[in-house]
Amino acid sequence: MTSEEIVAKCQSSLGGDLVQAEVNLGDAVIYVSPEALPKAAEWLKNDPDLRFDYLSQITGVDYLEQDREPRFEAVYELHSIDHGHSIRIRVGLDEENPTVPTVTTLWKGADFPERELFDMFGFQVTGHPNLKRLLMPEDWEGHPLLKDYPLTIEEISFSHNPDHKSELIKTKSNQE
Amino acid sequence: MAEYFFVFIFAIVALGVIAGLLLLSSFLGPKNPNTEKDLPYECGMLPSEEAKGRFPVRFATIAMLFIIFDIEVVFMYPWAVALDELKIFGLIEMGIFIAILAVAYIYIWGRGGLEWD
Amino acid sequence: MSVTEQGLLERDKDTMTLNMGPQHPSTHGVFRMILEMDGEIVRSSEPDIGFLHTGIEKTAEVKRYVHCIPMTDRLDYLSPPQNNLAFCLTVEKLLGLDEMPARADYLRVIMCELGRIGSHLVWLGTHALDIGAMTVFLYAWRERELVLDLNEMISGVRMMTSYIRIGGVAQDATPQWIQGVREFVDIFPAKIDEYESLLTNNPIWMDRTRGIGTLAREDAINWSMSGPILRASGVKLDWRKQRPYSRYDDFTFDIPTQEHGDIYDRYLVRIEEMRQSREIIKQAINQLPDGPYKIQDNKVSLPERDTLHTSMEALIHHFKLVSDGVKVPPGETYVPTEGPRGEVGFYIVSDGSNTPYRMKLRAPSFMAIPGMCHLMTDSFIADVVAIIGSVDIVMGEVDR
Amino acid sequence: MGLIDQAVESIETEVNNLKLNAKDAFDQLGAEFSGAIYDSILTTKLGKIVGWAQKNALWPATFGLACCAIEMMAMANSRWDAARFGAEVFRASPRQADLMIVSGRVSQKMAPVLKRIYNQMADPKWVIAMGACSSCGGIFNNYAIVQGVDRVVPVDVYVPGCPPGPEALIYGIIKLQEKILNEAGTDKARQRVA
Repeated sequence: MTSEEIVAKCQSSLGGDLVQAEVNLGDAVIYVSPEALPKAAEWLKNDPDLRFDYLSQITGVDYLEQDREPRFEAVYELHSIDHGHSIRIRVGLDEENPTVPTVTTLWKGADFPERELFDMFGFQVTGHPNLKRLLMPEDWEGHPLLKDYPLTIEEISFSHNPDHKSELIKTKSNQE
Repeated sequence: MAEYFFVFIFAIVALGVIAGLLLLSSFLGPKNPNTEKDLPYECGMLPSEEAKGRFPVRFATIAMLFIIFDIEVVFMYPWAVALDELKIFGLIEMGIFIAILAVAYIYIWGRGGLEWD
Repeated sequence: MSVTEQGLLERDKDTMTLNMGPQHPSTHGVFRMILEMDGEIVRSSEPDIGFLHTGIEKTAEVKRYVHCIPMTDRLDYLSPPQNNLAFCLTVEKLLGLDEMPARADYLRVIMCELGRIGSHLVWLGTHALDIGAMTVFLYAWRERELVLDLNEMISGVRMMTSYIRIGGVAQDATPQWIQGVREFVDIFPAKIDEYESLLTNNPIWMDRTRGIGTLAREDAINWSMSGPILRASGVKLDWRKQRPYSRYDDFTFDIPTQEHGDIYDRYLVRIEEMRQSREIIKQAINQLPDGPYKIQDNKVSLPERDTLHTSMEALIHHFKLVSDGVKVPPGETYVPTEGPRGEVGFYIVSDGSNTPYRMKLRAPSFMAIPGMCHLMTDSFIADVVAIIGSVDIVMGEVDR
Repeated sequence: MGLIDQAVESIETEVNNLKLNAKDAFDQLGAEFSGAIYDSILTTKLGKIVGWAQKNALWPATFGLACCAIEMMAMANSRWDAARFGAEVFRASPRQADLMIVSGRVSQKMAPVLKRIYNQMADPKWVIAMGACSSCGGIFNNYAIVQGVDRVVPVDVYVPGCPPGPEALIYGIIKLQEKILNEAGTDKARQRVA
């Protein structure tokens, strides 16, 4: 089925929970609220002529600098092996406590990406079998991929141009 | 008695070399133990439990089977060296020896001693 | 609590916790697994990753688009051209350029297929070495050196070529390189037959790989496996055929699949894939069209060096591109491509400036690890090593 | 009043220097008598022989982290052949290795593991920081990467490159061999083993 047909079918049968649906650069994209995600995902997987049985990836995005209303967003990319078409679900999460229900019951491959959402963005994934840090050490504070988390660049300590060197020596001396 | 003299010398020299190597290296070598170096090596992580633990019995049976067939091979060495004097008698003798052990081997195989679980 | 107290507490549990840790010869990188062992059988294995986390996705948010390309080289460091292509295709889709000059597409296909062969040779060498076949390790690296020489001849670097840029490729192909590729294409099938003669009908190899780590078709789909692992379980999904990109539909090649999905089938699929990649390179190098090797729109790709001395706007374009970089219209998209390990794709969100707002790599090895650990339950410890080798994980793209 | 403060201050610095010198002298003394027999017997000539033997059998510990590990494997293979320099046997366990080639980027989670592996290696041991990432953080200057492995372990030879070619790594090993031979028999070798 082409992207337009997928979007039309989703609007017709998921109308209530769908916040918005569009075809963006040729891909079918639907926006769903977090509460409606399990139902929508269940329907997308089991509907006979959609059959999205392959979870391609889950991504987290922090829209702090673009000051969109729901600051966070979890993006699910699904693909159907038999029909060969794909869909992207974008779930907007608000800023206070971003929580999203788990989809590991539908696709067992969602275990690691959801743990990475928790580790890198701090999203609470309700119902996840063992939700703890994946990439960062256990005792790490903060979630690195948030926009307000500093990149912690380290100042270079050697420099060949003279004026920069004097300033470096000044900062180094008052550091000790 | 004279011919055993050289075997005796050979044993002394062998033991001497082994003892020498062990003693010299432990005596001359630098030693500076520190707590981290004495920890058992677990691919770079802190060991999670004592090394002893309880081992399943399968390991013991496999070890016994190995020893039986290893000894069998050890007996073949002197036989193989002296085969030209022993001629046909040696061949029959070793044939019987192997046959006996083959019966044991087939029994063990049948009873599933070689499978792991 | 100290080690001894822990030991005493856990005395009554009959399993032994073995730590197959980050520094281990056969975990193919810094990958750690905590195995609950009952004698020789692994009851459960819990993976622990992140020992090579480089924060590339965070660093990419402050780099310009063209600066992200060397970053993508170091994600899946066994086939860097494939990552460059995935990144550039996504950016070009955002820019709205869907037609590359034919020569650029053909050069991209040749570099990606050479990268695939190089990556499969590393897999073959280390996988066979883990199971005990030492000679295959030396044979496979002998051919990999030929691939690295071709990389060095065209891009100046052995591994991290950064050869594929936004809007085309970095430099044009020289006649010596084309001759080198032709020679490689002629001698390679005989080499694959050499590997096959060493392994395919080798009884030890068959005992160690047949019927071990089998993954059924539904499990492979449910655990989000991709690439050779999926095709070995009977799913015919290859993004070069599913959604042809970079003129892959000009070439005739077929997708090897197997039925049982055990380690032996993954080995057969990858060996056949090397033959198909060599087939693609042969067709691509023979029909290599001449013409521009990158798009002529100077808003995206640098103008020719010699035009800088004559035309003024070429100089202006060159200066703007070098100092400011290409500006990508706002939007978000994802383009799946077929890497040696599976579906590789970048999900890029752009806010109209010249730096990506968010860049995420869809890494096939990252998605395969939970499935791999599921495969290991109730298998021997020796098979754990074979299963890791057959899934062919690369820690650079797992930990990003 | 200023004079008295100056005097007090100068006396303080004086005492401070004395303490520092005493500490250095004491350290020197400690190094002098460490490993007892090992030092008194080894004259410079015999030290040279020990150095010659050590340098021609540098067994690297497989510490492959990232992309440089692939080039390290290429170095051990038939075309670049590190066996010509005695560095071909890659020991998996640090107990049997005396050279650690840190090949790849060291992340914050990996640093304690690297330190533990280094401590578990038997003396005398050397470290080669292979590639830009292990020498100085390379192109990754962010929260996740240790900016240079010399913050975790003392490094003997830095090999530049990203990844350095196998011939660059072999040149690094040759440089390390020269360093071992120059240090052999001197008190530096003694301190390395102390």
